[in-house]
Amino acid sequence: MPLSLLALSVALYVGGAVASVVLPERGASWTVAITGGFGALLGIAASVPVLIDGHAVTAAIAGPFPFAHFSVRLDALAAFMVLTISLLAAAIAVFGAAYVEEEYAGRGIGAMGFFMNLFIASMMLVVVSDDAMWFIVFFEMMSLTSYFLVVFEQDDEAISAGWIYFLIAHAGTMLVLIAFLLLFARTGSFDFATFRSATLPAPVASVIFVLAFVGFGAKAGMIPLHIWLPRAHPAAPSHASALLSGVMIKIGVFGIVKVGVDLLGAATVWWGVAVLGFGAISSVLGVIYALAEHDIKRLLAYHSVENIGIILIGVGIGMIGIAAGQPALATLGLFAGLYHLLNHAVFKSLLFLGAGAVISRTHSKDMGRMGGLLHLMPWTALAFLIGALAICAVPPLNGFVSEWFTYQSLFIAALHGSSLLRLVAPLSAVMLGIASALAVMCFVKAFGVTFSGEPRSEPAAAATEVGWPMLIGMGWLAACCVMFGIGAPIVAPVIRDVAASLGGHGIEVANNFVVFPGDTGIGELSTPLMAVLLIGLAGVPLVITGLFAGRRPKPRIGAEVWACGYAPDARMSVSAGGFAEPIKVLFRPLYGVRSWADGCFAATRPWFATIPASAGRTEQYWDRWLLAPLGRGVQALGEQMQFLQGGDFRIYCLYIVAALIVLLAVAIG
Amino acid sequence: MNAAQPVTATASPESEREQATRLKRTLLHDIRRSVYVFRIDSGGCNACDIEIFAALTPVFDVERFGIKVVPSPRHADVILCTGAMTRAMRLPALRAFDAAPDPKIVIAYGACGCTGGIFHDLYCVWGGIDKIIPVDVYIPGCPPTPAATIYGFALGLGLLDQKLKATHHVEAEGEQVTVTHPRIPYGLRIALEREARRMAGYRQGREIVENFFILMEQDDGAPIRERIADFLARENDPRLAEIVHRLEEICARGNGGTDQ
Amino acid sequence: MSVSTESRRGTGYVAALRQKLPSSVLDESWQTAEQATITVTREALPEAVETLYYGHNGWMSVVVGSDERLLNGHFAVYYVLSMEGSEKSYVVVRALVPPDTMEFPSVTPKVPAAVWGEREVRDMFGLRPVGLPDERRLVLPDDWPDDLYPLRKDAMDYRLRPEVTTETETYKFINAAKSETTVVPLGPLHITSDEPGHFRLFVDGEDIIDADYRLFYVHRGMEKLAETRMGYNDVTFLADRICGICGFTHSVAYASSVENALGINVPPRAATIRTILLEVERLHSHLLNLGLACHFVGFDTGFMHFFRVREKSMELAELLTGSRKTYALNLIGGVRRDILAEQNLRTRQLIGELRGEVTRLLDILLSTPNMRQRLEGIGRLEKQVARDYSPVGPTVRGSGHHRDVRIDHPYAGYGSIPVGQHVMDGCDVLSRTLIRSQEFFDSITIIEHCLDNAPPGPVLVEGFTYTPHRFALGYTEAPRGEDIHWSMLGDNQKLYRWRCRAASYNNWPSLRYMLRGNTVSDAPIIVASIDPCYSCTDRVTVVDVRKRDATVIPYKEMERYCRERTNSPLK
Amino acid sequence: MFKLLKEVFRTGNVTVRYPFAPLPASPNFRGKPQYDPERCIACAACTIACPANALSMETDTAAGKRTWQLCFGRCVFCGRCEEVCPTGAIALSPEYELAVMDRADLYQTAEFRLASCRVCDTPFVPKKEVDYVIALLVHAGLPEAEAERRRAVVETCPACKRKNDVPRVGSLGPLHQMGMIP
Amino acid sequence: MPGFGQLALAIGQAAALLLLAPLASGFCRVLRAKIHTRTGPGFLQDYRDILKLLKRQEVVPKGAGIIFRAMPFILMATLLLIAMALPVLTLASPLDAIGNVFTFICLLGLVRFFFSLSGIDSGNTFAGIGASREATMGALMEPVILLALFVAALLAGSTSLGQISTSFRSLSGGSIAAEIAVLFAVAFAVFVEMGKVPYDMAEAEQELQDGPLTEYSGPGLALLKWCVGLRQVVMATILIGVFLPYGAAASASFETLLWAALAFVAKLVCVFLIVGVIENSVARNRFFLTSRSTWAGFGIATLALVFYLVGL
Repeated sequence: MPLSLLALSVALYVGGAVASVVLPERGASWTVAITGGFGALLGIAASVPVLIDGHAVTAAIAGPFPFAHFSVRLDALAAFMVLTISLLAAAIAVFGAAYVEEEYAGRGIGAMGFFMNLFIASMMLVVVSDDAMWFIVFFEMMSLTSYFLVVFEQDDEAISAGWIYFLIAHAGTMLVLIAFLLLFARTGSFDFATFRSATLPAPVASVIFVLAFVGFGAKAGMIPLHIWLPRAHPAAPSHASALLSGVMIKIGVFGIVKVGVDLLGAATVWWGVAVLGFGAISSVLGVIYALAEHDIKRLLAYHSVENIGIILIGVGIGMIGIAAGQPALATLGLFAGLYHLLNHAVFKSLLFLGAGAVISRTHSKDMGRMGGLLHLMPWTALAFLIGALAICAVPPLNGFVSEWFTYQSLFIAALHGSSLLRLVAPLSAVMLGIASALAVMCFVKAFGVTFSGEPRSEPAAAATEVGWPMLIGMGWLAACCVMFGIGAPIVAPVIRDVAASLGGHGIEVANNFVVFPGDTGIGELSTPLMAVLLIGLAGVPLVITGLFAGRRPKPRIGAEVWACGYAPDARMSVSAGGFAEPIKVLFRPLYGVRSWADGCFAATRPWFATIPASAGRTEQYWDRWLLAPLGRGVQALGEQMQFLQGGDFRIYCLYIVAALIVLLAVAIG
Repeated sequence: MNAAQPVTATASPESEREQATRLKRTLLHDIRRSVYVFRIDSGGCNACDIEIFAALTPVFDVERFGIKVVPSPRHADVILCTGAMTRAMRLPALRAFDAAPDPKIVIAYGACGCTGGIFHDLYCVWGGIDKIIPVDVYIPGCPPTPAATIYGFALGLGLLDQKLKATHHVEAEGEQVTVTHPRIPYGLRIALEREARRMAGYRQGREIVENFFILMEQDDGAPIRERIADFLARENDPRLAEIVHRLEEICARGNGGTDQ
Repeated sequence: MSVSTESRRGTGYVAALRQKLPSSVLDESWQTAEQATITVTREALPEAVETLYYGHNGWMSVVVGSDERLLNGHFAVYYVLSMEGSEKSYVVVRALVPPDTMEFPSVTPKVPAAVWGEREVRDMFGLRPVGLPDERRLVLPDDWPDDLYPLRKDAMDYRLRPEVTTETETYKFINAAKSETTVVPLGPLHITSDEPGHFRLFVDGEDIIDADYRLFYVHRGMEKLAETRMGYNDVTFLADRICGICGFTHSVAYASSVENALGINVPPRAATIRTILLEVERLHSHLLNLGLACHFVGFDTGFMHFFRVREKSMELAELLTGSRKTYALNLIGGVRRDILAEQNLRTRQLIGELRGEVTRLLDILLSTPNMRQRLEGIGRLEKQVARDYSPVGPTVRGSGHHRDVRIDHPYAGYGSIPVGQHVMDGCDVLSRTLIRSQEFFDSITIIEHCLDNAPPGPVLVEGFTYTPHRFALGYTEAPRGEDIHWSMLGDNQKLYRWRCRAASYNNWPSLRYMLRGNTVSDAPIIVASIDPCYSCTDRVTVVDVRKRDATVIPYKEMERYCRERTNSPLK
Repeated sequence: MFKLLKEVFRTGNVTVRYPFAPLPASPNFRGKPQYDPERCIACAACTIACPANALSMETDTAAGKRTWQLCFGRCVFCGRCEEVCPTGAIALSPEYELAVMDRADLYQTAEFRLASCRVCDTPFVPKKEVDYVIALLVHAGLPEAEAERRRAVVETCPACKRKNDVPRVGSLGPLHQMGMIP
Repeated sequence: MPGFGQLALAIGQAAALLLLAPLASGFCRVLRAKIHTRTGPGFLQDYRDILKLLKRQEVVPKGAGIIFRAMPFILMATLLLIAMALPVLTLASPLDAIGNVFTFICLLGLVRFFFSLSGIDSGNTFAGIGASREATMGALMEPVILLALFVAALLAGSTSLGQISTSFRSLSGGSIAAEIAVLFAVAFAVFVEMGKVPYDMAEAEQELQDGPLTEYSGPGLALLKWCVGLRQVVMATILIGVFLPYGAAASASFETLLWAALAFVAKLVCVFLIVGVIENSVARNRFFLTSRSTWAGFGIATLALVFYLVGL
């Protein structure tokens, strides 16, 4: 039953995709919205039963390739992913219906719908594939469709972002492919079931894991393989960015879990440590880079790097737990990671949708040209605020709950783990702490500069609230943020089951409005109580001020901002760059900030000549040391390879023959 | 301006004033032991500001009365204005006045603040705070001393009574001014007074010459020289001795000595 | 007045100028033995000033504009240079500006230090310094009409208050930063500046990329007042109110400018009393600055303790002059109060206490853990910038230049008193602060020396002859640096033209360079480190080539309302 | 830090008790100008000397009155009035508690009667001033009768004097008693 | 979930801390005045100030939105929530479901988020810079406070504040050196979080004219002043309630609670005395050099971790 629902859902997406190309524009956008919406509902319907009863559902369908059956397995993890995808897809379908018509009318709505639907369908298929061959096929399909979404704007920025994305996505796929081929070489099958049961020598397993980790890590946007992410996500249309950041990068995490835990059984401790380490570093660096951004979507994209890091911390702890034979720790870690995966998907897509709504009104991605939208777009602002609070791990929203569990898993790891872990876990917790403190700063800036103060540009001053479909899309996700936070005692056991299906051991995480990491003695948390108390306590200052309300003159609203007696001026309100500048200075080495204070004092003779151009300029290392050589390398390689392009068709025939011979050799060998 | 809109927006000026009166009375009651002061220097010479600082610092310490200088006019209950209200400070002062919550007390501080002081009629001043914003308390002085400042605050808050009252004197019938020291010849007196001023300035000179006159007029039998010597011995001040000797010389030169 | 040729100091400079610009020097006159005024042709003005400034170690003291159409049919500009080479003297370069063109070549491109002076001349007289790179208003407020020049003799009555022309500020600020910056408005009503001035910091986060400022909020029009309502003797009381902190130095500078012009010899006792009070004022001012420095870096305890001790200097002033501030002590020809035994004793006692207290407080201050961190390397005024802008006082002495009027051009009683000179090379706030603290103890020594060696005799001369149209310079070393007054006497016992230039006026233009590259949190302490005195600076006012695009916001309305409420309900 | 605490303990509390206890200013303090209208001869010397125009005189010939006015709000406490006053009617006192709630309370006024010119009968000079001048003349040794004779000269307004061309009276201008030589 | 008694205790202690807060800040003002060698206001001055401000008009700048107006309410509610969950008089936290180190840290994040955001929302330059500083200080202090609490939790074997308090009372963590180092690290963090000189970066009066408080007036300012005091008291309570729980009641009887209350007040006075002396004898740090001392604090916390690991 779940599988047929799933199949129906995928069929709806594909059908919608095809229809979208065929139908006229207006029809296309609605078709996509309707098929997407129903597809998402069917996806939810398919996944929920599996999540509740916890039994995997499988099916094998004959495919054209004799060596790889198209087998489908909807287990707890897959169902969890399908649910995540579907929750978002539903919101995006509703949002997109209005959004594309407003923003992309006449610019290929049909094509966009086509790629969107195929993109969602391919992601669904990736997570349920139980066969390496098909996994790769859908994985590649996902990359391709998303590539087209990235380059959709067709401007320089999008094309260059698309190019980098294409490069890294395929480099990643290549590594994953090699990993699977190595497994295939050992087992002779592309079937995941075979992989699971295979026993591999430790070095081989490690090589496979490393290949898959790097390959999927690239997809997930883990540092240092993140460089495509802050370029590609902002370039895409906002609702596509929501999907890219909300789920696609999670497919990378899913891949790591799939290969590392599900297929290889997290054989060695250092795998988990590596995942944990990369996670911790990603979490801090991601947010630090986010702080330097003025472009709201790039800022959100960098936050995806951060949150992938947080998810990986949980996953890493889980893998360590499995490898070290501490199933409680394993389950807790995976649970924290998966919980955060779901939460991040929800609030990040919410934020991207909010950003999309704002951009559609201000026609700029630069936060410096926004401002004052709190009055003009109050509902969008509220939704964005909820998303921002959630991503900052502010109680009692969902981001807080999953980060709380991440901290707890680190704590238990430090308490009961090996001596290495006893050192690594506290430090990871510190990095996580820095990341969340900086996230607070970053979202204060993002929300403040975008929505608060006075409008900083004419379009911003003329902005109006977006239409109801977009508000419903955002509202749905905002509601999810609140539900997954306050409803943690209900949600947690479900995700715990998913984690337990991987980690092998169930732990108690919730009881009676309280969640806890296995043992209430370690620590407990009650978000419902917190919510009730916060609301109740807000009554205290209300009563205090209310007591004197009669004694006070009426408030005076709209007084001039106090600028020390001078005429206030829009340039006096804090700017996106200025707000985060202290961090740039304090973390100077991480940004590679160089101060530019040229010609300051030579300036006196030639009257008002040049003076310091700016306090500092950010030059990120990754671009300099990773992207630039990579780009240069590929280009050089391409130039080297040009000799192959003889232009003679006989030479191409020769290539085909050679390829066949190699394939035969591999097949026989 | 939208200060006190609740009052201005709808009400007529008459009831506006009444309401403002009522509000201010309540305010005075409320801020009796907690006064937040925002300082506006509307073009003063700094002396007033220095004395305000002096009032804040240990020797006078106005914080003991709950008076505190605040950095933002939004916190202010009292606006303390110094300076003659220069043209350039009109807008900043109005902005600050507007920025403060209603109602508020305005204190004009120093001669310039009260009326424009020595600058009262210049082209680039408006001549006093009350030309631009309504003033409730005036603290004269150039500059007022910290004690005068404390007194002014206490007065404004209704803790002390006002000492200075407008007075008007009308010349009475037969009012006449008598000549002082009638026994000293007029010419000598003028010469002594001049010399004393030349030697010790108008104030100390006057004091010295008054003492000298008293010595001259004393008729206890002893010769004047001895009386002066006694006086100088009592005072034990070489500079005073020098001056008094000069005066003696003039006396010696002749009573009617009018030469310069 | 005739000054005997052999007693003249500074003849070398005049000769050098004659040699360099043989046909351009039109006239030479000597006001005192060390004040020469050289009239040059208009065209040669920039070169003449540059020759003296960079060629002969001259420092720009002040630029004086004067409407001399009643005397010789022309406007005149005077560039006063303090010559600090081998011969210490003042050389004034004068050029006449014809009333038909009202133009003269700007000196600023060659000597940056002239910039404010020329902007001011532009404001007050409508003369146009051709080639002046910065033609914004300096002194006059933004709402002043464009073509009304207050100091022209035929312009207006001193009481004329023209209609307001704009209801918002229109000053254009210069920001040379190339990257995006936020504006931080510091003032005119900022908690740390006890006086109004608007500093506009262009910042990137906390870093100051560039800074510009609009001062002269305190411009009241004193110079016009001195030429109109007041008699020349009353101006000493006006000069007292140029600045509440260093008013007395202004008063002395003014009085000595008139005394120099009229050839009056102040009695030695009066000169000594002036010296004592000048040093009392320095005691007070340095204590104030040290206290405020503590305040601005958040060390309020230091602030409170310095101000507690400062009360003793206030008591001293009250004892000697009858008032804690605004001493009202000077008359042309002497002083109004003597120091008798009682005051003498109490003064000694008070300065003794001060010496002990301040020694302890400075010790506490310098051993406060993060004090040095706040002061060291902050607000650097490079030596060359200092040379270009002619700052004065501890500001320039903190950048390694030996300038002190008390030593270079002794006045009042300083000729016979050993004055220590404190110069440091740190160029930063710390250097300036340390110089002030050392000078504090010097002042105590000077006061003691003066009390010990006070000469006998009168404190006032009377009966001098008043001669119209004489002019001369008067100068003092205020706590903040050189104050200079240029007075020309008029008929009717009134001044014809009075130009007073406070120490801060010369220190402001280089402030921009001190602010750049520091952070917002350092801005107050940097501004305080030049110990600025806004009111000094602002006695007069700038006109800019601005657009008339001012938007009208309802200030008129606001003002109306305020006026209506003048019937304050409290009455 | 310990140096500071030592200093704090050494110094204790330095705050004065004012206003709970009086705080006298130094004896030479230049405070409120204390005006004794009975000793004032309305000669206007102070109003000329006052640099701030805090002192002013208004002559109302129609009503035969001269009004002297002191505005405490404008006074800069320089003491020039005290310095030039011929009769000691105004002197700076150590009083400093001058704050008021009403602007009108900042003004002190005194009204003096004018004596009329003997020739044209226009009021022009304060009566008290004339009396004082005569008293001085007597003090300077002039016989009483001669002094009274001179009153006629003093009570002639400048315009009439010029008209009458009385040569010797010029030096007896009513405004220059201070330097008057009999 | 907490029982009725615990809930009552939680509400009681939050109310007590709320009422105590102006007294504590009044105490600071008096102490400050004494160090300035002046008389100073009375201990009750802050009550008078707050009461007065509650009666003053509220002025809201143009452009400021709901965040600006709601912030004081959110701030007070959050601080009260923290106050409810702290072990104040008892060794255990009255609300275990909230009294947890990670929850505590995240609640501080909530405070910081709205405090900073209101600074930007007001549209004032100085408020904006203050907001930026507040957020930066958060990022600088997070490692110190997190690691210190983490080690404390490790020593106690639980992240519950009540458990940590119990463990510190009985010194059962097994590593005295680590406990002492934790105590110092927490003391440092608490001092910084109290926002006193030299770390009063966000509200630096002379530099930023009160930072985010600049635009507040009337009741908003009253609540904020109260919250500033409450935050200081809450921070001090973290130190004395959790890490110096001497005198705290192990069981909740009336008599023990009374003694615990006395002990608590005595400890609070000591903390404010020390804090007052420190804040009045130093200058404010240069903002960009603040990280030096926070890294030193982190060093102490790391030392605690090392001590714990080697079991010293």
